[in-house]
Amino acid sequence: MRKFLNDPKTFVNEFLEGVALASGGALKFDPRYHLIYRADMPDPNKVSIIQGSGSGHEPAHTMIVGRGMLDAACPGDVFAGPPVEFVTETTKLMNSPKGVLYIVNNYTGDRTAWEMAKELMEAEDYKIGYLLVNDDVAVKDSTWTIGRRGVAGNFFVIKAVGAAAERGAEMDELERIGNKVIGQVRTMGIALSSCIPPVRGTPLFEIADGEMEVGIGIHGEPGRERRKMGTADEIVDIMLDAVVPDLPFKSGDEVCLMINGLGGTPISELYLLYGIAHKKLADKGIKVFRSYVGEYCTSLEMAGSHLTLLKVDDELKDLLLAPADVAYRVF
Amino acid sequence: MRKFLNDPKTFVNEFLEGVALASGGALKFDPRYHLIYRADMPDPNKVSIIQGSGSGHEPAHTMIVGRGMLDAACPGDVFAGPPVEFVTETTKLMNSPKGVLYIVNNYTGDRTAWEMAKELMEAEDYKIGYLLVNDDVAVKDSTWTIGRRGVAGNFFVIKAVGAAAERGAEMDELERIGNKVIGQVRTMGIALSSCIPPVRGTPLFEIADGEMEVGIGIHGEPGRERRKMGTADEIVDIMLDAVVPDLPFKSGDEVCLMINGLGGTPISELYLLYGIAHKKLADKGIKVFRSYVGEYCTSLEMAGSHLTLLKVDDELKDLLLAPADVAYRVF
Amino acid sequence: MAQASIDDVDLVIKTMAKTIVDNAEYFAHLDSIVGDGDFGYSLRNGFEVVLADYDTFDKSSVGAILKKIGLVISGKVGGVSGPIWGTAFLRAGITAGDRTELAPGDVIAMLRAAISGIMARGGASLGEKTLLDALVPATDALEASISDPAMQGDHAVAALQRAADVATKAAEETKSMLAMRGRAAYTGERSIGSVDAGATAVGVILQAIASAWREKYGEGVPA
Amino acid sequence: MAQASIDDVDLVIKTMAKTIVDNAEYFAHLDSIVGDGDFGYSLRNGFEVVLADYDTFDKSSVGAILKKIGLVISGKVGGVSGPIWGTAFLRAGITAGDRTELAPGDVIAMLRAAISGIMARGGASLGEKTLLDALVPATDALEASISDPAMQGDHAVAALQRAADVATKAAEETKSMLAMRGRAAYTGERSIGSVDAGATAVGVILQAIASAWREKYGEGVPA
Ligand SMILES: Nc1ncnc2c1ncn2[C@@H]1O[C@H](COP(=O)(O)OP(=O)(O)O)[C@@H](O)[C@H]1O
Ligand SMILES: Nc1ncnc2c1ncn2[C@@H]1O[C@H](COP(=O)(O)OP(=O)(O)O)[C@@H](O)[C@H]1O
Ligand SMILES: [Mg+2]
Ligand SMILES: [Mg+2]
Ligand SMILES: [Mg+2]
Ligand SMILES: [Mg+2]
Repeated sequence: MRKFLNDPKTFVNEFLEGVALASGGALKFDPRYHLIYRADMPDPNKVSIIQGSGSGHEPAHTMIVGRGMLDAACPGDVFAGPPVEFVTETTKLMNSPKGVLYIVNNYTGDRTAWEMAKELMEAEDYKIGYLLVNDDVAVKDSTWTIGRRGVAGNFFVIKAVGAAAERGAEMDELERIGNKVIGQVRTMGIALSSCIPPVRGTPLFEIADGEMEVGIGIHGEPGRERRKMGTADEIVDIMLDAVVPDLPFKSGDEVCLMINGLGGTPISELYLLYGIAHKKLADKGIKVFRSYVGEYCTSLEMAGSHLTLLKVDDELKDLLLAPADVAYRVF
Repeated sequence: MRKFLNDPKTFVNEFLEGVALASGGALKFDPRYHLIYRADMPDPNKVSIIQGSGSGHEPAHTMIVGRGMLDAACPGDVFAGPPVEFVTETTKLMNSPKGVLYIVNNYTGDRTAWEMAKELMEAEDYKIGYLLVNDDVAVKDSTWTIGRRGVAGNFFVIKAVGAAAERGAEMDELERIGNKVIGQVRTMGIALSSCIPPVRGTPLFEIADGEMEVGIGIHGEPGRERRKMGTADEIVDIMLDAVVPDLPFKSGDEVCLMINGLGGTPISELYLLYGIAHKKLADKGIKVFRSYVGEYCTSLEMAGSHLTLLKVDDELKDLLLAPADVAYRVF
Repeated sequence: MAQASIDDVDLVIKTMAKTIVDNAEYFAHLDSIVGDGDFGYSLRNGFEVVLADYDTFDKSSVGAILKKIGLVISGKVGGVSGPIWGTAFLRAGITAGDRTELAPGDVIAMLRAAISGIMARGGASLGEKTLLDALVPATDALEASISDPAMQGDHAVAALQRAADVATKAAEETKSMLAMRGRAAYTGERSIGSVDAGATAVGVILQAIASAWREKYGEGVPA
Repeated sequence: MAQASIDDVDLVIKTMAKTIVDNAEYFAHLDSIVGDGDFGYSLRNGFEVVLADYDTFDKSSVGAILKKIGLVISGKVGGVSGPIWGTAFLRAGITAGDRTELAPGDVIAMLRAAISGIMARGGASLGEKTLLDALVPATDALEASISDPAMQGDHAVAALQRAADVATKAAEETKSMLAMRGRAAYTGERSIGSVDAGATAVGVILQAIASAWREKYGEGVPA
């Protein structure tokens, strides 16, 4: 298997231990619950913010624990939401009189775990807030699916809410801000290759050279359509045509433009996509307030990219630019 | 080809344009010389620092142009050092009365270009400084090779020298600091897959599943040895056994520990390697001052990693922690 | 039909847990065709603990055993399967209460409680290509056998086999269904043509239980 | 042997540039076996410009033409090849100076200047698996032909062909050499067994020049 691994079964805990060791004491680690948390939390004057989806999406979510972002993350195994016990134990550890805010990505597995945990914790008089992220326009809302998936847009929800929490905002204020971001963020993804879950050891599916998967999920779920590989220009058109009319984003809007890498695409290609998208948005009268190019929410070593647009106003701009410190950093 | 591309021939300029557009005006771009430079430079009170190796190693070097790092980068095509003209034009544009410092990675192609440019510019009375980075212990120094390659350790040279330059240090001071870092930094790499240069469209070589290339270069050059794939523990041992005795790093030393991803390895695996290396160093009495986990110097989408150790003292610690702003960022 | 004892519950639980652990890769493979390939592995995380700790569980009643299993599963299993299988065991356990012997009607009531728990937790109905599409017809078959004099052999060996066969066949029939739940649902039309991993697992587990039961109690009266 | 004119220089340069552009993928492929696979593409970047702009170059002397080419190549070609090939043209151009006709001895002197320029720039010697291992024996052969009465046909058609054949054979013989320069050197022992890309390119280019020469001047006196 093409992986740096000792044992697939201990993969998640081994990399989480690395995250904690790399933090120089800022983060702590509890292997029983795949739990990474800020050593300086909980703080009675701050709502605690926690998350835990499947592993395999790093740096989401365990590497964005830190000041101004998450207070703790308790992921499940690769591509599986966390067991309920992980969530309840994390909640107890991070409990604050101002409450604990769950930021949940919209997948059946994640939702059932976090909603069960919410019921259980509320029954014990914990104060729990709840945000559901669902930015992926590749999935059409319908009465019978659980609806849009939460993908790269999750970063912006955490960034905005995390900044406000750091300033002492109350739970209802955080839920308002979070839902504002969720209401204004949209994503569309395209994959050029599959990925290899460690326990499996082989690619989850195959994309032939010369083909691409349009509307890919971040768990290796096939997307909505297999198409002939396009040029970068054509691909950006596909992504913008899915994202822009959906909100819709309109001439005069200011946006954050994220080109998220799925893990196996070089950052040079991401910047190439960025440049094309930036110019096409300018042609539509949509102005980029700030760029986000790199890996935010991956699918192991999948080659591919998500394009995410977030419409911003003064409140969100201020929160997005507020300082934050997480494990995932350059310097 | 599994790439986001319009035309392989315009690949470098297209992604560089993206870098400039993403910078919100902080960076400018000149397609004639693959040139990315700080819009606020040159500054007569600051030595200008420039670099340009082959492309394909992003974020090195074009995405680490910015305050406290490089003032300009003028890479060649993928895996080819820049033509001399790129270097001379960049030097003219960035000229400062305090001089222009070249930070060069030790490859024949890079050296010949930068040394020819240095001669040419000095003949025109420009003040040129020169640093040669050669941290890769996989290559044994000898009378007949050009010697060790410059790889991930380059980041630390730029970081330290960039911070000092920002504070107004003179050229000889910068050369002293740079050579101090170069004298104390060592790297060893292992690859699990090949990479696909855009002009070529197919992998440069093959590594069978179950094998690994020990001592890999960052241009797809094969390493010194093909071995049976090892566990993460075994791989860290191979890397530490090459790096630690080389300086040597000794009990009581404080170090920066970098686990650099070569492009196709998920950051979760890099943190897994980090955790193992951190603990093994602790066993040897070597203390990690700061961690650097992620992509610093890649080889397109190659799966693999470099382990880099830099021995630090108070002077270097201070320079490494100084603020810097580059295109490659999270927030 | 005789009563089932705590001993019988032990057999069923251990057989089920062992079957899940042994088939983890197979189930995960099925889930990888249009899902995300974690199903078998997730389930194994929980049932490995059940197997390892089973002897330490409170065995004072059927309800105590099943509720404990429900807690372990929802505590240890991630993805959609933890909450769904956990809820199923919890509800069955609550229905069994402090009984130490189960009449055939009790077993049916417990299965019905598990099914409505799954439906409440995951929001799925029949025909949406989930494990319900094997579990519900198997339960119907078991209930029918109970009131069928031809199936009244000792210890319901034939009735159990019949239920397992119905599950296996029903699982096979999920092939033609469009996935409407779980991650497989994202693939839309492309989910048609492959069996549902959860439904197949139900079939495989019931077959294993039917075999173990036959081994313990011998052949039943043929139908 | 006749003198070579500016017209002849035009033919040689254009043939060389066209051969490099046409064989870029082949040369890059050779470089990818133990090098980094950029050699042909890098060289093409420069010779494409030579081809496109050749008609605008100052043709007042052989030296002017070659120095201009040297500037274009070292300006536009990256990797080790830009400085090395650029230096070769510069040094040959300096040696040619303002001549407009070249005697055979002038050509040899220019090639020798190019060779020592390459050696100075890249630090390589013979036998280190570089383009020198084809260029030097080819130059030796050409020099020998010049003083060999049997080769004194019109316009040195046979002499040139002989030099090209020597280069081709010498390139083939780089197979058994250990690479000691350029990126291929990093592979150590593993560089043995494949030909050097640069040496092969020299052979291919000289063969193309010999053919073009024969087309222009007809068969020479057979050896
Ligand atoms: N909402 C649901 N209700 C009932 N069963 C479901 C539901 N969603 C999925 N399933 C069943 O669970 C199986 C997949 O489980 P698992 O892989 O753990 O879930 P996930 O979709 O989170 O990866 C499916 O094959 C299906 O039988
Ligand atoms: N130091 C040197 N001196 C002379 N020729 C060299 C040297 N290094 C490499 N070469 C020649 O250049 C060719 C490779 O060129 P190129 O691919 O552009 O260089 P790089 O090694 O920088 O990728 C080799 O095949 C060899 O013939
Ligand atoms: Mg899953
Ligand atoms: Mg090269
Ligand atoms: Mg699944
Ligand atoms: Mg090369």
